[in-house]
Amino acid sequence: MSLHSSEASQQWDDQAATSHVLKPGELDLSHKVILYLEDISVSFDGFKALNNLSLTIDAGELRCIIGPNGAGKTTMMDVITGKTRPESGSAFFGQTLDLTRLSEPEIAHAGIGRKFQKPTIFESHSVFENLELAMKTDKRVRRSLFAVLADGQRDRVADMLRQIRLAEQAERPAGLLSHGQKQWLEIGMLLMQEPKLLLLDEPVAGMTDDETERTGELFKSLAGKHSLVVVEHDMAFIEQLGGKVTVLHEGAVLAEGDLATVQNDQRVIEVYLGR
Amino acid sequence: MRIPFIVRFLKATPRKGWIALGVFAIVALVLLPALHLFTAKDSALHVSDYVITVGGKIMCYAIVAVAMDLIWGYTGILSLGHGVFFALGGYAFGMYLMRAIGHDGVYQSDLPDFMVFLDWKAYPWYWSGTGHLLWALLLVLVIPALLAFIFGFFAFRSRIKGVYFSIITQAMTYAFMLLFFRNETGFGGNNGFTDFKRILGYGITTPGMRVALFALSAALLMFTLLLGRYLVTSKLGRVLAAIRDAESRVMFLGYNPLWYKLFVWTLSAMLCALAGALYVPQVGIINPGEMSPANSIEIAIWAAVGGRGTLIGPVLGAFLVNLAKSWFTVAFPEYWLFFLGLLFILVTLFLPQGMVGLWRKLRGREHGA
Amino acid sequence: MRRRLLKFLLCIFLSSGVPAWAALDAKLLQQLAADASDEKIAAINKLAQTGDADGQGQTRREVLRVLKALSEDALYVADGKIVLVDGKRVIDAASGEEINPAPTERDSIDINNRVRRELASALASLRLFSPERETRFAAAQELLDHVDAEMAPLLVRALATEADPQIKQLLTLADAQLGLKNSDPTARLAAVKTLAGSSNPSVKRLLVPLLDKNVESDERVRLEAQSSLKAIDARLAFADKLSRIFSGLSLGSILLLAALGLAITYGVMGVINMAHGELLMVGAYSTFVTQTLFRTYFPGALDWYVAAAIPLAFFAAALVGILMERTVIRWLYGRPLETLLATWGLSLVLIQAARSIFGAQNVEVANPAWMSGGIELFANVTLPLNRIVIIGFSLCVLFLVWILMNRTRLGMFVRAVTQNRSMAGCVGVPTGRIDTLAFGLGAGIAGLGGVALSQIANVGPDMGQGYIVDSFMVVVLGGVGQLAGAVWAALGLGVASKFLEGWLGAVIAKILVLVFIIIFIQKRPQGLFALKGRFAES
Amino acid sequence: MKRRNFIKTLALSVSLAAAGITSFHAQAADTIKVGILHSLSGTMAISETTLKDTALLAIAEINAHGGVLGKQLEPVVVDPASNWPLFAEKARQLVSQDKVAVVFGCWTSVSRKSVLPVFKELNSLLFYPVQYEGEELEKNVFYTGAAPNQQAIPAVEYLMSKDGGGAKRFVLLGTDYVYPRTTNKILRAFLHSKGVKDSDIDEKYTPFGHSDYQTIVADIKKFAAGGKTAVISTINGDSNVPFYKELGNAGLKATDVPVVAFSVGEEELRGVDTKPLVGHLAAWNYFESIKNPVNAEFIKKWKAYAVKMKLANAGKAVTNDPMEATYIGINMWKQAVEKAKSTDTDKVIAAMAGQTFKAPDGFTIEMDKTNHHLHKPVFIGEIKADGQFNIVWKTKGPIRAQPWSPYIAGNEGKQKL
Repeated sequence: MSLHSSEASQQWDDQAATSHVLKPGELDLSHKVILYLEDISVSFDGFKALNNLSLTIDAGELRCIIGPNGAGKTTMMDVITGKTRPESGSAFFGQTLDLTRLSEPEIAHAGIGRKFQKPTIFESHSVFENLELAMKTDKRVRRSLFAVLADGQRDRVADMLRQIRLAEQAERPAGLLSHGQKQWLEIGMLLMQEPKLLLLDEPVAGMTDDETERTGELFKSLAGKHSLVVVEHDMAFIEQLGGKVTVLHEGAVLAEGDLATVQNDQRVIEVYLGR
Repeated sequence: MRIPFIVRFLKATPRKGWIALGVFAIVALVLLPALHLFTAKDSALHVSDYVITVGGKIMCYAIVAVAMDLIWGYTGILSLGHGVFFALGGYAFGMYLMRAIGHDGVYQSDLPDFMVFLDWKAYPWYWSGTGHLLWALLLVLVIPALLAFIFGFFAFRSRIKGVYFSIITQAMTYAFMLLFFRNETGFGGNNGFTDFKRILGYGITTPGMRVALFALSAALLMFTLLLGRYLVTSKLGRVLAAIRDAESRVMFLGYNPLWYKLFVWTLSAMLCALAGALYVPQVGIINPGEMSPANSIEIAIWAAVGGRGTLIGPVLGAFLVNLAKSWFTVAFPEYWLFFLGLLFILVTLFLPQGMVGLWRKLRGREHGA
Repeated sequence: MRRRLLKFLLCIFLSSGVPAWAALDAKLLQQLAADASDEKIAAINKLAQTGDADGQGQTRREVLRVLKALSEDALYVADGKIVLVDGKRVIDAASGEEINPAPTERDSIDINNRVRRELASALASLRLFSPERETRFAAAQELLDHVDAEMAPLLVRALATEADPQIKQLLTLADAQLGLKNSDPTARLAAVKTLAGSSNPSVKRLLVPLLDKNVESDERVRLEAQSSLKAIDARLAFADKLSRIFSGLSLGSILLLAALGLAITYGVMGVINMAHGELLMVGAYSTFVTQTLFRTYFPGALDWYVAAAIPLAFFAAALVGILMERTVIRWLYGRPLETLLATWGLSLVLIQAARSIFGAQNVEVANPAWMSGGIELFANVTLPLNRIVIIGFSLCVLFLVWILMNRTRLGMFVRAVTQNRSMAGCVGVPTGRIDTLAFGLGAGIAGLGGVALSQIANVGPDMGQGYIVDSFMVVVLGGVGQLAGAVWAALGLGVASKFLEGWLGAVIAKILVLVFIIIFIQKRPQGLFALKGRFAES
Repeated sequence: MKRRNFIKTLALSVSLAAAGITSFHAQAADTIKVGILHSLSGTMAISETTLKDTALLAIAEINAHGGVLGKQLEPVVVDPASNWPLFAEKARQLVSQDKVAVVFGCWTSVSRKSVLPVFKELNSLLFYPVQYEGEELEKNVFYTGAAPNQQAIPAVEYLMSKDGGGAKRFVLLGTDYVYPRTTNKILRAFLHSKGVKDSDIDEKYTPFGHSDYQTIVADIKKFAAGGKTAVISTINGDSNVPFYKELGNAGLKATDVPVVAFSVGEEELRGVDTKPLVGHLAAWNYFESIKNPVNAEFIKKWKAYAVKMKLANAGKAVTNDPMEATYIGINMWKQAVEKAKSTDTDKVIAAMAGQTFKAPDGFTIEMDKTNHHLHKPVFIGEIKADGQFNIVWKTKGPIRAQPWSPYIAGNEGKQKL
């Protein structure tokens, strides 16, 4: 299953393996770590949403994050994508890109894609147009004004449509899709961006079991070439993914390890049962 | 990039659209002017100067309505200050018109009458060069564009949106209105500019000039529609609609909404300014009343009545509301505000898609994008 | 002196039952009806002088009555006689007898400002010996404003009899003004020293010439005048600042009343109500209607119509608001920009309705007596009573709103619906009814604002339009959903505009305030008191 | 794409509009149409609505007496809605679509300036009934209100007289637009000619609709401390009420600092609590309180009309100066048409010269032979508690208008058309 051009994954390997002179804005993965969060704190009107949170994600890793409501999962994603500025602490993408200094579009450009808890797509655009807008290309105003869809780009959208099984729906307004289809469309859009790090907030909520399983397969196949951070409540799904699990509680990391270890951790049990 | 831009520009409008535009062009550019110029005054076919001036005026309004729709209907940003761009365009061209009066004013001075009144001895610096038509036309475009760019840059950069944006644009136009009401500001205060005589030496009240301005308004309206059509069918148009529907997604896809909004906002302001410049010689006056918040709200209402998110809707809305106004103010001068008020209420309540939506419903078609 | 007082009291006692009337000079009275102001004034002054003729105060009272009638347009010429009209009774001014039957034709004696001014002085000089302290105090104040040389003997006499220290101080100041022209330098010096205690700007005018060597030869007096002027200036400057702050607060309280309703409908409910100004108008017209009703049915209690207007205006505006909510706004929740257009249409309808019902002209709403005039803090600073009352009123309304929003069930429901509509619905809050009530409440508060506005500005169909932009500025500046924000924004804007206005004029001040708001919103898009957090942006 | 149909509709609607507007008013040959162009909505409705009614009254009266040239007058009322471009449009509509013989209308200077080019272009007639700043003389306009020398200058002369209080210092307070600006410019020159120094003149302007006069009143109070002061107010419309209320409550009495206003008349006072205003002044060419049979008749007719037409507040109907000017205008036009035996603009203009009319102001007033302005008497009245005016001064007879003020440089020799 080849999700995107092999050219892109080739480039990925090159970058990870060899150290060369970085162009400004380019991702430096020389230490095999794609995301560093260090001592991040965020508070809203006195409520500490994140409390000295530290976390690292390795290049190519598939990481699951769990935690009760209000543990700070969404806020953490907000910090990574530039939506929320931390009060203290640092967030680095690769070795060099300081996320706290970049705007959302710049962060997206640098290679972080984000899927929201509630599927966020362009409801009045067709499915095809949704993917077209997401496609990695020059996204400045002047280019958009004169942009013509090249044949190669059209093919890539068509590929993606097939992959997310929406080829039949290509011309329908995205607002008319079912919830699960919208989730898939959003994932598709994310992939069109060709990000290096994917943040996925409850990607399988509202999906049928079958869809959930296919999603899991998809994510697993992405790991290695991309880094993925998945926030989920669905333990079966997490088990299927099988990566490292981080438990967040009250804005900080409570436990980290594989699913079994975490599930047997006394503190984790307390936190979940205590609620 | 293989297809030349101009071809793509023209292709954006489908064949039937071109036919409709052609019909419009024949009526507005040939038929009506000919009927005005070449028929006897008492002939049944004669199109009176009143029809020509009112028609020209409403076409200018229609351009403004389309410009408003680009920013509101397509991008989801409601401006309650578009009157200011319209008026600034009008004032910039009005400066030329005032200087073209020459010594035919009441005081037969080099300066416009209102400056003589205030005992000014020379033109203030910002009037320099306005005697040249080209410079005035440049100002028509540049001043409102600059204002829109600066205002928009700061507002959009601070992520001001929705109602907040509407309200600060209202504050902006209100502040400008107060500024222009001041006599010391140098734009004729409450009276504004009036009593225009000529453009490029041709009398402004001659049938030829009147028809020329009418035709220019029609041409600008057609150009605005074509441009709008190209914009909304381009990728840029799709990004704009995406900003309207889910701005955060747009950002996380790597587009910077700031520049997109700023582009369409400034473009919209420039279209308004051009319309304003054409409006002023046709109605014969420009004064700060055009910047009153109520006028800007009315612009939004034209777009809403006609149908937001369509290009033809605002044009229809501008025509309908203004013709209704013309008719009601004569037929029921004491009660026309009731009609106008009720029209707005009923349209927003029952026709959220405006007249275009109603039309589609009647035709039994589902409305799409 | 005590004997004289006794005599005076006795006299009042004796005369209280049967009004005895010592005949006044009929020719002098006739002169009051003369065409030329000079003759009228001469007659007034002569009459005032005769006021002291009998030494018992009886004539004084009669003269007072005639002159008072003249000042109140109640003196007429009928059948060649000068008559006083007192309700239905017509009294011959010369003899004091009632004329029965009352003459059918009579011409009023009109006076102009100049006569009125002289009349006021004459009345004050007569009242300076009134038994009531308040009357004497007012008379002394009146005299202080128009001191002229002729008054010297009067002042001396009054100073001799006056016991009240406050009145005495006023008289001394008046006397000192005359003392400046005394030929004796020591007397002048004393006068200048006395005047240093005054904070009346017109005293300044008297002292300034004394700095000139050619006017004032004595150096001590010159120096004293200089320091007196300095003292007065310092006091005036202080008073000036005080009055700026007061007018700022007053403007702020008006902005607050205009915006408070909006802070609920827009700030809390998110409804952009462009017809908010028209709700103010409804409140103001309710005040007008109450006043008319009182005039017709309870003329005796007319002064209290404002009190009755408060509940009426509240309910009238609330009713209009509830109707608006039920018929129009209800269907537009969640579509703020469309609400804006629909309510704009509503505002047009309401304006035209007011015009059809009450006419295009403004209607008259009078300040009740207890809200007229002002408190003179310093000679150059008078705090108008209506403004003081409005500041107090706005605080009361604010307090009540706060109680309502934070201490009642309705308020709790409103806050619940604001924060999470569907959850509130799930736990049994009747969200639809709460919306209606909350909107009605906001509208009713706007109605209260209308009552206040009717006391200082126009009441007319268009009156609301003038407040809509300002109200939105206050709410936006304060931060949506924040009552405290609205208060600070209103007062801040009020004081800032007043200080700017004193410096740059009204227009530029207003423009600067608007520009400031625009810039401020760039910096703090959520207003002064921002709600932070995940919900703030959605 | 469905929108193509709408472009077609657009084209259609343009032609429909053209047809529609033309067919609004069918021509009726047996009447003479008369246009009435006063704002019935918007900010100016406050003042202009009664002028529309006065015009209708005068027309009804003329019709009752057999009309003009044996034809009935047919009023065409339109509402320009206090919107200045709309004034021009409506004027064009009245003249070129409705073919009215004459238009009575406008109040503000800007509305007049807006319609002027239309009347010039179409060579039609406008009767303008309001006092104004002068500096204008148009062949197509008859000015039945006062020029500055028929209102402002006599008022200031009165204030400087002994009876007026012998004012030495003047606050020229106005709304910032052309009428106050020009009037104050003329007054300043006039005051200079009377030896008043610039330091004794304080000129101030407030924006339209200004409603907070605290600062201004405090400043006046400060200024007045410097000597006998009078305020000459050209404050417009709505702003008067807040101004006078502030003045009264701040303790500035008419006996200390009299205010003379040029825009406050009986109609405006209906909407004001007059108690704090007593003694303040207004200068006009007509007051309701003028006593003579013509005026008594005029007032009676107006009150009866107000009741009959169920005008709002009919019980308290009052007459005022612009109403009288409207009334004179319509009647003079009728006389001129009868003299010219035609409604042709040029013939009527010729016949207007020297027309006389026995006006409610008690004089037989005359239309000047050359300058299109009336010769008018000037009255100065003090406001009384009942909202009427006590006339404290008047000119001996009508005075000729000087639309071009001699106090403005460059106006010499412009006095006639």
